[in-house]
Amino acid sequence: MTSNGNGQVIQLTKKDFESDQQVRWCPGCGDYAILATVQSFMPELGIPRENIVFISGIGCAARFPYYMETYGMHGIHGRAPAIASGLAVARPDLNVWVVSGDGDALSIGGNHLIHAMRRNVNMTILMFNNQIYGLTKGQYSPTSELGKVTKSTPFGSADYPFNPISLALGAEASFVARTIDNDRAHFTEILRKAVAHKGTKFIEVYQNCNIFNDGAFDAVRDPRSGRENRIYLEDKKPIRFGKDESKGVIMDSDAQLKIVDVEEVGEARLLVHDENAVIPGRAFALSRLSHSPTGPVPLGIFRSVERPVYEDLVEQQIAQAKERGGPGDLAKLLRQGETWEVS
Amino acid sequence: MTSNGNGQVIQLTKKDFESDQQVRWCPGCGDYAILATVQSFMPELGIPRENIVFISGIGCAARFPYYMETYGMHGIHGRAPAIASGLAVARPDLNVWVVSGDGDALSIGGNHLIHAMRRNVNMTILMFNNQIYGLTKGQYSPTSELGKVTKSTPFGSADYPFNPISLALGAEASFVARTIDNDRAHFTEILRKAVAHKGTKFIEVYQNCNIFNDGAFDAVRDPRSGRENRIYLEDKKPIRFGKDESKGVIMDSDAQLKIVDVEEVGEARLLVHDENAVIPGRAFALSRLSHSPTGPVPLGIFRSVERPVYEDLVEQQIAQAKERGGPGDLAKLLRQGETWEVS
Amino acid sequence: MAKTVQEVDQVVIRFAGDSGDGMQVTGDRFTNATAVLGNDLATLPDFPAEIRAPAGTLFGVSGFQLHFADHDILTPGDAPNVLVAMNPAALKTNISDLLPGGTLIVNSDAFDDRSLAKAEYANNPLTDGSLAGYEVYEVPLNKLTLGALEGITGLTQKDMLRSKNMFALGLLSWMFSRPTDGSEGWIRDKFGKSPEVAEANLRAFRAGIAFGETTEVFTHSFVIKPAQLDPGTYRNITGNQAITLGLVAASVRSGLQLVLAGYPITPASDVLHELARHKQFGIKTMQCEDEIASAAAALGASFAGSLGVTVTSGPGLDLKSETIGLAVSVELPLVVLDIQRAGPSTGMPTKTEQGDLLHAMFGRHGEAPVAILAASSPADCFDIVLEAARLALKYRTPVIVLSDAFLATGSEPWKLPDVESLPDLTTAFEFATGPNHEGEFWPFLRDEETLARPWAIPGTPGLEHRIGGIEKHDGTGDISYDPENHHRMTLLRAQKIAGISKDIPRLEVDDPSGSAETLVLAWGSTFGPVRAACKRLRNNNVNVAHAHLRHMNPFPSNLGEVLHGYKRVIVPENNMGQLLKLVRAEFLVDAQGINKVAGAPFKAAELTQALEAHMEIPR
Amino acid sequence: MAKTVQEVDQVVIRFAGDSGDGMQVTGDRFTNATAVLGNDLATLPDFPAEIRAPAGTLFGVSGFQLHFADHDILTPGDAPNVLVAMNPAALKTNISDLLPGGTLIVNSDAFDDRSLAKAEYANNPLTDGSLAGYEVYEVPLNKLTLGALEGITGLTQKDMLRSKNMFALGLLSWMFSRPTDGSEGWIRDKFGKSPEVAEANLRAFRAGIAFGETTEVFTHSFVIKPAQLDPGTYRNITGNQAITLGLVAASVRSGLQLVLAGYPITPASDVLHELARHKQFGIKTMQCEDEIASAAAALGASFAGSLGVTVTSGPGLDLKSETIGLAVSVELPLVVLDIQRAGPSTGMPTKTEQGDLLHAMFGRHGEAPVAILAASSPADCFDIVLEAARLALKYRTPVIVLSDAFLATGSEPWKLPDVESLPDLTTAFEFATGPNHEGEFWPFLRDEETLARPWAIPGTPGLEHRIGGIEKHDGTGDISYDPENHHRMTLLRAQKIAGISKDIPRLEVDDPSGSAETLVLAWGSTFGPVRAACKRLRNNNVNVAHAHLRHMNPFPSNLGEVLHGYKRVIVPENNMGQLLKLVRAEFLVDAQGINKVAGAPFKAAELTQALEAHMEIPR
Ligand SMILES: Cc1ncc(C[n+]2csc(CCOP(=O)(O)OP(=O)(O)O)c2C)c(N)n1
Ligand SMILES: Cc1ncc(C[n+]2csc(CCOP(=O)(O)OP(=O)(O)O)c2C)c(N)n1
Ligand code: SF4
Ligand code: SF4
Ligand SMILES: [Mg+2]
Ligand SMILES: [Mg+2]
Repeated sequence: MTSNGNGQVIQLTKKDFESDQQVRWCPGCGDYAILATVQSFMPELGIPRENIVFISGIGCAARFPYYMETYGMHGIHGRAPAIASGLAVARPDLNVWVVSGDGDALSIGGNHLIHAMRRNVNMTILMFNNQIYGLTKGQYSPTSELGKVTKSTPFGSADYPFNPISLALGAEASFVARTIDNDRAHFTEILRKAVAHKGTKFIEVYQNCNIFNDGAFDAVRDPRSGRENRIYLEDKKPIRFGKDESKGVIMDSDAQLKIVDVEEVGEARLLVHDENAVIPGRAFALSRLSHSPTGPVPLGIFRSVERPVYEDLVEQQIAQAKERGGPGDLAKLLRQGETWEVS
Repeated sequence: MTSNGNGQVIQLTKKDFESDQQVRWCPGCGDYAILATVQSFMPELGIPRENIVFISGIGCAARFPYYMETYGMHGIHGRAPAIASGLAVARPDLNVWVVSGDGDALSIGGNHLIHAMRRNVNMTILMFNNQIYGLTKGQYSPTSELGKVTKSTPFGSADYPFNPISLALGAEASFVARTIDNDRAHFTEILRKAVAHKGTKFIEVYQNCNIFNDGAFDAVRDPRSGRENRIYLEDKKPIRFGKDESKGVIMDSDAQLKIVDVEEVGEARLLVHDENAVIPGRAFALSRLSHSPTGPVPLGIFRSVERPVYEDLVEQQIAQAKERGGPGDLAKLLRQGETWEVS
Repeated sequence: MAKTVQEVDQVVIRFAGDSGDGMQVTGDRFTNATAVLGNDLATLPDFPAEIRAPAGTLFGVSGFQLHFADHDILTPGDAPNVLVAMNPAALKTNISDLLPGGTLIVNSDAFDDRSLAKAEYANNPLTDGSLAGYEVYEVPLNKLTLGALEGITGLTQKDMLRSKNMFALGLLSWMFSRPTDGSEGWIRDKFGKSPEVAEANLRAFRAGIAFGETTEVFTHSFVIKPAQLDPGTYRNITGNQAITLGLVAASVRSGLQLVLAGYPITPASDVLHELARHKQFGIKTMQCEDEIASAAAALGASFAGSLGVTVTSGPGLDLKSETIGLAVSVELPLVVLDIQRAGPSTGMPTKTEQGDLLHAMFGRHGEAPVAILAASSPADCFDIVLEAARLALKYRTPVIVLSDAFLATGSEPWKLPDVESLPDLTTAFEFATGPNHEGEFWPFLRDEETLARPWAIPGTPGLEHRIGGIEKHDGTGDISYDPENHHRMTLLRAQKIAGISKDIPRLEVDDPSGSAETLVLAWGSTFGPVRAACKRLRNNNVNVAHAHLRHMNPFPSNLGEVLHGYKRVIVPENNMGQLLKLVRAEFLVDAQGINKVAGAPFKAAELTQALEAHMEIPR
Repeated sequence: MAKTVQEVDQVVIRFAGDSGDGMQVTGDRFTNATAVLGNDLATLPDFPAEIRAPAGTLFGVSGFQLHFADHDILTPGDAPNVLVAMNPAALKTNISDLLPGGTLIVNSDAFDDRSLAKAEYANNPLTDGSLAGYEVYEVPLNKLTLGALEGITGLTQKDMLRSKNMFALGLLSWMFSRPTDGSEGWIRDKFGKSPEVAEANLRAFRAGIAFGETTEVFTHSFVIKPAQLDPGTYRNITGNQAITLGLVAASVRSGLQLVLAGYPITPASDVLHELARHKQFGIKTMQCEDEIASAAAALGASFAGSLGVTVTSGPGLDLKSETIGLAVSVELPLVVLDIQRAGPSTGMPTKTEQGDLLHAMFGRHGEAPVAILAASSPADCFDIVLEAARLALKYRTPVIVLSDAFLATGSEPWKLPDVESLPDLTTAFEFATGPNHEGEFWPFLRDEETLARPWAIPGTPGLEHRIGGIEKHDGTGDISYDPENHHRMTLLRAQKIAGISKDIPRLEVDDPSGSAETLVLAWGSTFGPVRAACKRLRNNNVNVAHAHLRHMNPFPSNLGEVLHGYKRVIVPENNMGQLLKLVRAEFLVDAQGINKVAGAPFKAAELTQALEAHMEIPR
């Protein structure tokens, strides 16, 4: 829905969110599916196009804004959350999105990301995790598995990767989710819930880079064989997955999670998912079920809690100041403090 | 212990680690106690002074290296973990320390900190958390409580603070601990365990800034009244604290921790602490027991797990390459690939 | 004994004491009382980097110098006539500056053996004859203060001694016939929450006055008549305060919301602190995680249609480079305030320097020109910020404003402007509202005159568009790797900034004789010392001209003409010759520099001497 | 039919196709075969920013140009004599460069309607007569390749078509009489792991040769005799390869461990990639979280006693500013490699520019001078890196090395140096081993000649000390806020860098006539085009001199003298006049610039023309 400039309201379609720019990703890149999902979802938002802004950094993922017929800025490497924070604080009326890659968001931009989440600035951050630097042609990223052989690490990388969900939870994020580029239904559902949440929404999207890291997520992404490994988290429901939902997740007394045969342990022992738990201990434990996706992987919303939104508090302080002292009077302000007259 | 340059070994004392520089903190600052504890601990390390390096950023805390009679660099704001990483990679034989404040480490330097921890570079990071910017005269920091009134936030801060322990755990730190500036015995014990651990050691030190944030940690720091709130974590032991150890910590089935009366629930139900748990779920839950310290606060080692150390892997790759191909031969390298002769 | 009152035309006083002695507050209060009296004045605070260095140490000494007069003055004074030293360390570090025969007031209670040792005095200077060349007043400030406070309950002796600076303030207020109402009111306000403390400070202040008036230690006091300033309402103002007010004014006069994003750094933090108080104006301030984020947030705010501002000092400017480059490329307004301090690296954070001019000019990769302004006095910071906002809005460009520690913390009387007389910034820009090219919206179709591109802000239907740091097509703004287009865009970006020279005042030259052969060209905070030195030269019948730049990039259109009009051009700077490089390169004049990089402004005398040397004037 | 063989003295070939067509590989292979044959050569790859743009699009075209000759050549050629176009998009974007009458080889199979539409061709250029001015060879590359590969099992048709670039390579190899052994060997090596793919590529390659030899399409082939190069062993080398080898050599020749910390960025990443392979030399490479961290890590390594190096391009240099400033202040060796690309901001990442010179000079707050070097050809990158290491080690200073995208990816034959003849860097430094001042160790007591401070590394007993970015006392290195000391230290830091001019070669001028009145002063990658343009002018009997700078800061000691020896000085640069500003400021010569900022090097012809215009030579 949007106004057409003449005050009339028009129902928008996916097409309305396609910009006139030619899409420049490699054929077969997972980014195409993401773009299609987001563009298709947009009309549902019910927000006029002109009130939507996409901000990005640099990387293949970061080309995203160019393809969205909304306002957008393709910023500099890693700084999108900071640019978007300023935008959101200036204009809380806008619907703000950040699109970033694993390198952009977690390597050079790691600090802005964790601070945005801590502040709880109202924006939706889509992080396309392909566990590689795509645009610069295939160096390992902070999510690449230890020992990864890439252009910059011909003998294997020596550093242990981040788990983006753990990091987000450790950084106080109020909304944390994970989905897959090619799972449109699930992705759309996550987007729906994200936009309904006020604050920073961090969404990790497993994205296949078929050129430099093809198949990194096959264990869970493969439309056929991967299904078994998808642990779809559903709020307030016992965590089950696999063929006929035959597998489940339980928690030991020491806060370790285990994957079990539901029949063996009985449904009653299964961990019941709760997105809204104030303390993110369980969400964190869930995030540790998998690091790099080689087996069962939780997908969905790990955490969704209400917390004051940074720019709302900023607005409140302004409103209060105006209420207390009236709107600013420049002449009065200049005269504040001790003055004297010369005649 | 150190060599005196003539090959003789000398037993060092605290005095040997005091540099000739006048200490320039405000009278009453918690940093003095920290300096004394660290200087006293140093001889125990058994490492010659010349093999010890302290690296810092900028801030009151960051003045620390000047006072240590070791090698040292007072770097630039936020970058100490990065400088120290280069140093440690270049010289794994050195004993590397980073000293940082909450602003230095978590605000401008947040990214370097989390990446150092992820990589598991072998160094001990002391983060003096006074929940304020001291050197720049009293602005709120990323650990200041929400709503804090400071110079830069006259109407109260609008952003939710980090929990440094949660953040470190979310960033894959292999050793995470917390202590208090004025609790010398505990602090020394933590140092002892930290240096025995190989990898990145993150130690949060509650430090009183008596000028700009006096009493921030009184709930736990006060030598008298604070004692009751100190939950000293002891490895493999049930978590008890308070007067006569009458209180304890249990974990609910939903991974939430609760403080209980030990008599009421019985000792058997108490959570048993395990520093070495591979999966940091429980450690994370423990970190959530307190955010800003207003009540009971866990102190001690949250996590201590073995993981490959970045620079060790780097050395290994070099050793392997030399083994496979012999030491580098420059003339041969230049001639690699297709060459031709002109005569 | 009736005391005499002596009239003098100007005085330079320096208060010096421990960081904990409250010297900055004392200086501030004295300054305000002086300002209210109508003297012209200039101040120079000088404090250590340490927050509260251990008491009595040499590096913990904090000073505040004030120059006031019955006439127009330009600098905080080269050397004090009156030095107030609260302890031996303060005496040791300051006595060499006191003019021969000058007045020295010391707190004699502070000259115990321990304090003398801390100040590295082998002998007590009060008794060893080393102060013979001065008029020394030994005042037992501790005893007198404690005496005055006798009977106040609820305060420890240590608390009471905290008021001794107010005793000193009282004494000096008497000595220089300063009004006392303002200070009394201020004490009551400041300590309103703890009545005993307020009472203690009040009593100490009054006791100081009484001590001067009644004891026989002092035989006379002084008056300094008000200066002949322009009629109007005045207040005393520091550079950082002026910047803050300028930002509020820019918001009011442009009708735009102002968003300032910063990260604390000395000496810039106060701008963030002060501005954060003005929420009534709808101004938003953000303390970000670092300087990169704060530049980025400010740019985000500008994209959103606000006036984005970021404030920092040298090390922070380094970090903002890449983001400023992005702002150059996306052509959005952005005001970057750089309060320079002594470098390189951490340098001397509380000390002044003009070291960032070339960094502001060239400190970005690629060809990324920006506009640069420099304030020339504390009060000028107000005007320069308004001008920065005007240029940023009109040309959709980053504007870097250079101030420095000297301006930031120094103060001078400021004639309050009439709000209506301030520049109307609403005429500097308008938001795009519709298509601008055959029914389409082209975000890089430029205004023919200013070469600025349209500013279309989110929320405007139909103008949805994308911008970014990749080179874009002149006009459509689409990504373009076309070689010719890149060349053209590079030229256009340069021309846009160069074109500003048509939109700024021509450079005025102060050349009263009209026949000077030497031009002194300067910029920024050297204004006062340079103007003062020129006056001194003229008083010695040496003709000399002074031109002072506020627009550093582009230069005023007549600068070349001005330079070529003189036989000799001298460029004094608190750096190694940065403006010098620029004018030599652009105008090929064999200008020569006078360079002082000592963390302190020029003194009028040393500058006069250096100018004389350059002009080959025999002394 | 016996085919004739024609001898020519030089050829410029351009291969152009889709990003996926393997044009870079084809060009590389052809280059190697040409190099081995002993021709002189220069190359210019030109690829899109997109990794693998959708097939057939105009922006997805990737090109590789090679200039080879039987004589000394200087540039990759202004315009091709031979264009190989693998699809309509490649034809469209390249045809305008082909010389009139030039040879055009197209893959006619690629000219179907869909591809024509993607390339925005309304009519098929192969049939609409628009190519009448060229010698056009339509080769059905797809069909021919598939035909040649018939019978190979395990490959899809798509896989097979991937070999068509090898068919083209074979054809061109025949056409220009290139040796084939090298390419065959390379194919076997490269595809060793999948024998079918190797077989397919080999067969396609041979089929290409056979096609040229046997079909009647081509009537003659060419030979180009070897060039008269200095005797020795040669290899072909790109600038980035030369940097990598230079770094290894610096480590070997200094005996120091080298630690390179970087963060990927085009066109600098390859240095990190390549160096990471040389672990046998004990070289450590780190991919850090960002550019700040990588500069910081390199500095940490230098503090530890290694040779710390960091590599980046413009946007990354912005971010390293603050850390370089710290290195200036703590006076430690640090080599910063900046492979410049077109700016500002993200600009055009794969395109060349010389936009960072002034940023390297001035891009730090405060007075923070560093040494700056610039490589003038791909092979010169090797020598310049060794020189950078020498200066960094000897003067304990950051040295910024400027290369650019043109040098980084372009290549030329390189005569392999004798390892023993390389500079001995062990004489450039020594680690401090004991006290240097009355039994104490003073970390800032300088060497009288170089003004370098001692380098005392952790692990050295008795020399424990602390350094940092706060101003320090000349000598002891203790923190110092003393005004005079700061002034002195600022001067010393400047003098140390300025003093390097005594330690570098004097500038040589190429002025064969000895009577030129015009000097062309240039730096960096413009060497080839400038030298070529000067040759052309001389061939037209115009006397002109060329001097090329490799030391950008400080300048060679005789630069002023050289400049003042000519009536006219012209400075061509791929920027808006950055060296121009520096020499005008320093030497007050009215030098004029020729500026091209189009993401591409000068063409010899356009530069010749521009020089003629400046020299007012009628055409
Ligand atoms: C300051 C800076 N440093 C480095 C780069 C080069 N660079 C561009 S994108 C990128 C990483 C891309 O990886 P990621 O964010 O994972 O995105 P992807 O391409 O994989 O989608 C890098 C290193 C840059 N543009 N700017
Ligand atoms: C690039 C840069 N930005 C800002 C500063 C100013 N600065 C110095 S220390 C500091 C924060 C200090 O806080 P913290 O790290 O908590 O240390 P503390 O003083 O509290 O011990 C800041 C903002 C700086 N020196 N450099
Ligand atoms: S390089 Fe990878 S991530 Fe980038 S566009 Fe190609 S497939 Fe997608
Ligand atoms: S400001 Fe606070 S942290 Fe800094 S030295 Fe003083 S008391 Fe300590
Ligand atoms: Mg990626
Ligand atoms: Mg702090």
